[in-house]
Amino acid sequence: MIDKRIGTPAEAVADIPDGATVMIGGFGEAGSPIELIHALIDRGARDLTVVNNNTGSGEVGLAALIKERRVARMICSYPRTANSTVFPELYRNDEIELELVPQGTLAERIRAGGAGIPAFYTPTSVGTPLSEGKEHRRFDGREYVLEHGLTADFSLIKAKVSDRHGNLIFNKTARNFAPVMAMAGRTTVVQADAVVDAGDLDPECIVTPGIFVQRVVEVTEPLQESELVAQGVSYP
Amino acid sequence: MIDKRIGTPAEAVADIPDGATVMIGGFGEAGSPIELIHALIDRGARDLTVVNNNTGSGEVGLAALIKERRVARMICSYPRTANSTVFPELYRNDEIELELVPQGTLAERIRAGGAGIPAFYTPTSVGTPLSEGKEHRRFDGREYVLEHGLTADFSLIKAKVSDRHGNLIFNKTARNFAPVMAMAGRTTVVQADAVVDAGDLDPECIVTPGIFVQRVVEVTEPLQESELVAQGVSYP
Amino acid sequence: MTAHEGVGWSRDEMAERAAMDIPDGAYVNLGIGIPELVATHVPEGREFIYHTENGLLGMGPSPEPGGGEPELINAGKKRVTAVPGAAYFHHADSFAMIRGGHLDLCVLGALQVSHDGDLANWSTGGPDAIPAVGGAMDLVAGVKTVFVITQHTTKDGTPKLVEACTYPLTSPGVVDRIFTNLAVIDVTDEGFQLVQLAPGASYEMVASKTDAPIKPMSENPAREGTTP
Amino acid sequence: MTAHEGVGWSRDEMAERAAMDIPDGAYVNLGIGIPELVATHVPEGREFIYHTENGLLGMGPSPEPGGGEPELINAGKKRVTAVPGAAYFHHADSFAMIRGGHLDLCVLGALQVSHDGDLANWSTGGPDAIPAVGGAMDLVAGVKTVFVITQHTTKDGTPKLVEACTYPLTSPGVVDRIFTNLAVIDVTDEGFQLVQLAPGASYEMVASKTDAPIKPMSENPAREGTTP
Repeated sequence: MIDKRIGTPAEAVADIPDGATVMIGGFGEAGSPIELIHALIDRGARDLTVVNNNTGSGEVGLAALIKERRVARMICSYPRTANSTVFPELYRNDEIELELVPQGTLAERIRAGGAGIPAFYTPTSVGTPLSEGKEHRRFDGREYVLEHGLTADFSLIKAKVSDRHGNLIFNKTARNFAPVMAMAGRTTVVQADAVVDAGDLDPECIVTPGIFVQRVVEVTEPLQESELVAQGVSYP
Repeated sequence: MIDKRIGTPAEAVADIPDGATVMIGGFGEAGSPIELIHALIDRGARDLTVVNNNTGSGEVGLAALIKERRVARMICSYPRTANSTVFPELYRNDEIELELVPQGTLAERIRAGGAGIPAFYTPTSVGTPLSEGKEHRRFDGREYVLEHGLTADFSLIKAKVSDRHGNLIFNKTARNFAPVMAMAGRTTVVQADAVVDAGDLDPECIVTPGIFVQRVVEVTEPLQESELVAQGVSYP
Repeated sequence: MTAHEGVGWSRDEMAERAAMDIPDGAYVNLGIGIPELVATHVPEGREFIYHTENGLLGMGPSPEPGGGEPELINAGKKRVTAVPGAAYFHHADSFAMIRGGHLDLCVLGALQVSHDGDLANWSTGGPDAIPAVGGAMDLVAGVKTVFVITQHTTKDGTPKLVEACTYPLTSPGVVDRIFTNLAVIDVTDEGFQLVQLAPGASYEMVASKTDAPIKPMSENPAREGTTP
Repeated sequence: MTAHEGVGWSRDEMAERAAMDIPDGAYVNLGIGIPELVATHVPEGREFIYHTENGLLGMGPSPEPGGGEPELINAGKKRVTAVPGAAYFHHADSFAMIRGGHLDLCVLGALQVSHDGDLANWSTGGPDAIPAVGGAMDLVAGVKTVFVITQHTTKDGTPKLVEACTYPLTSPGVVDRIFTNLAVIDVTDEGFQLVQLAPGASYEMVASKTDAPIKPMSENPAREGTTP
């Protein structure tokens, strides 16, 4: 029987090694798999390359992972947000590397990686510093830049409901990067508010089919990043 | 007020000109917008380039459009199926052009066209006659071929339900190419079994957001291709 | 060097003026800052559908203060609502809408706009700046019409409408129309073209605060008040 | 030149034998023809999830004759059902699963297989043939393990397992294991390797009907019956 359920966040991330590339879902706090990130901090893996649209806020979740010096390199589109102080400080001190990618190019590179497309051309960033040194090419009289697919050793994402096959649905704008990161992760780990039996989800409404998911952990009342930041919580 | 409803299939396709590129949804009969195709036959446009996975069956729908000599060129992956006699005869007589594209490459080219990606690399068809003459390139030691995005002047698709904004849901495996063709058509025309008010569809379950749809026609009891073929019906 | 008391449009009036030029039925993306205010000024009889690149088409107004949900936010990470007819989708689909040319119009902020339509709005390029681009480069590369809303000058009076941007570009040659506190200005093949003056503003005032040639309205009266 | 009466596996037995080599929990795509029969032979205690490239994961058995729905079909355009836990998706997502390496295994038919693992299964290349490729090239390019089920020879006795395919290729070097009516054969770095003989079949019989060298089981007994 196919059953992708795992007991705890700790078990679900127990084999993430030093040096791994880890995609982490979320746009700001919406969709951030905070319990999985905290389990990854506890796990202790270092020298990670992390793909996320932002760099977290306060000293919990992704920001805490960065603060604990576990991230050698961030691939993201917008590393500064409200209450984001951890990344800027490390970046100014040259203690963390940054690959800045336009948000749409980031999303498309992740989808391409998951879809077996090694590279594609996009008009985004042509004529700007972000396309410097990259291959340019004209199609139908317009200039484009070559971008490469992104994959990850692990993807950590948050869903609203998963079934035991790993079929997923999401909550509103918490969906954001999760479906494409699920595609691009060799091992995709999901924390879901609820885990149900196969057949409990409407097959017409499943957003991420279970083939893209390897592990599911139920986290029934996930922490909310902004609340923790407002309370001044620092993890661990 | 945004209202994309149009009264009849005839009105919905009334401006498709000779020489247009038209994407037509469906995989076999599943998802084939047969009333829109028949309206296109009535409309009389000639010299069309048609994109569809197949070439229709019997002498109704897409097969009838081809039989009426309206299609100069087919772009498809599988032009012969059960009860498919119209295309093979014209093809053997050199009366219709064929661009044969692997099914996954076809789907991805259509999505790319709709997503503003002019070209991408794929491993599919490398080492076969279908990649001959195309640009090849190695990424990470594997060989890939360059394929180009496809767009259309018009896309004709079938949905289960549309709202007045053109938000769509589909029925089971009738979904197939419709969502990507909706993206790739400059004017996307939808025939839906039912048209409802904005807000009647669950925003989490909408498959094709209305931004990809320009016109919606309600066709409450669509004809079924296999039934017509079994009855020996020939259109017009 | 700031605008005189009583001269020009407020932030809210700039947003209202920009909204007047958005056609009925348009799919619109609003950038962070003053552009967000455009949503509160839909002209009578028109319906716009707002896209927020983090996965929502049919974004509605802000919830009551203290209300809303942390997982229903806009690109600026503020809580929003969804209107009837809204749809949620993932990031790759969202940027397929943008890059694929499906959005009619976006309204963005700016650090600088050149008279060739070059936009700089993501980085001052300073040595201590944290570069952050977000979706700006995708929006200007894909959206059919690009509006900019910006103060005419920086707080210290430095012009933001210039001959050539000194900040890193978001994209060359993409801006169609600019709404400042002093004027509405088109970017044409021949450079800046004044379209409308704000109350109390004069051509001379606008020209003196613009670091590039700007054609007065009288040279091309037919353009006045039109939508590009 | 057909196999002797009582010798070898029937179409159904070939499918059953192939199913034995599919690991529990595998995501599997079944080609048109004999491969479709694999679905009826899931070994006790295992669960496979069937993918059909026209947009369904969790394909179930055929409906009762005359039953089913015209909009719930498989890649062969036959009516099917969906199991609990099934999901529908569009064609680009479906082939993202295939091309992206997310499927564990596919079972395909063949016109010819070479001892290098080249597969020809889409066209005889004849002057009057209507070329039709479907999803075959995508499947072999993306799926981790490729099984082939085929009669050992054509109806007129011509070998289908060959040194070099004469028909246009579907892809070079992709086939892992072949299930024929006479034998199970692996494609190894050194060419064809006999893994198992069908009832009544002998090595000599298989070798004589194969147009390329084939290693007998005794040369590599450890491989027998294993799953690649």
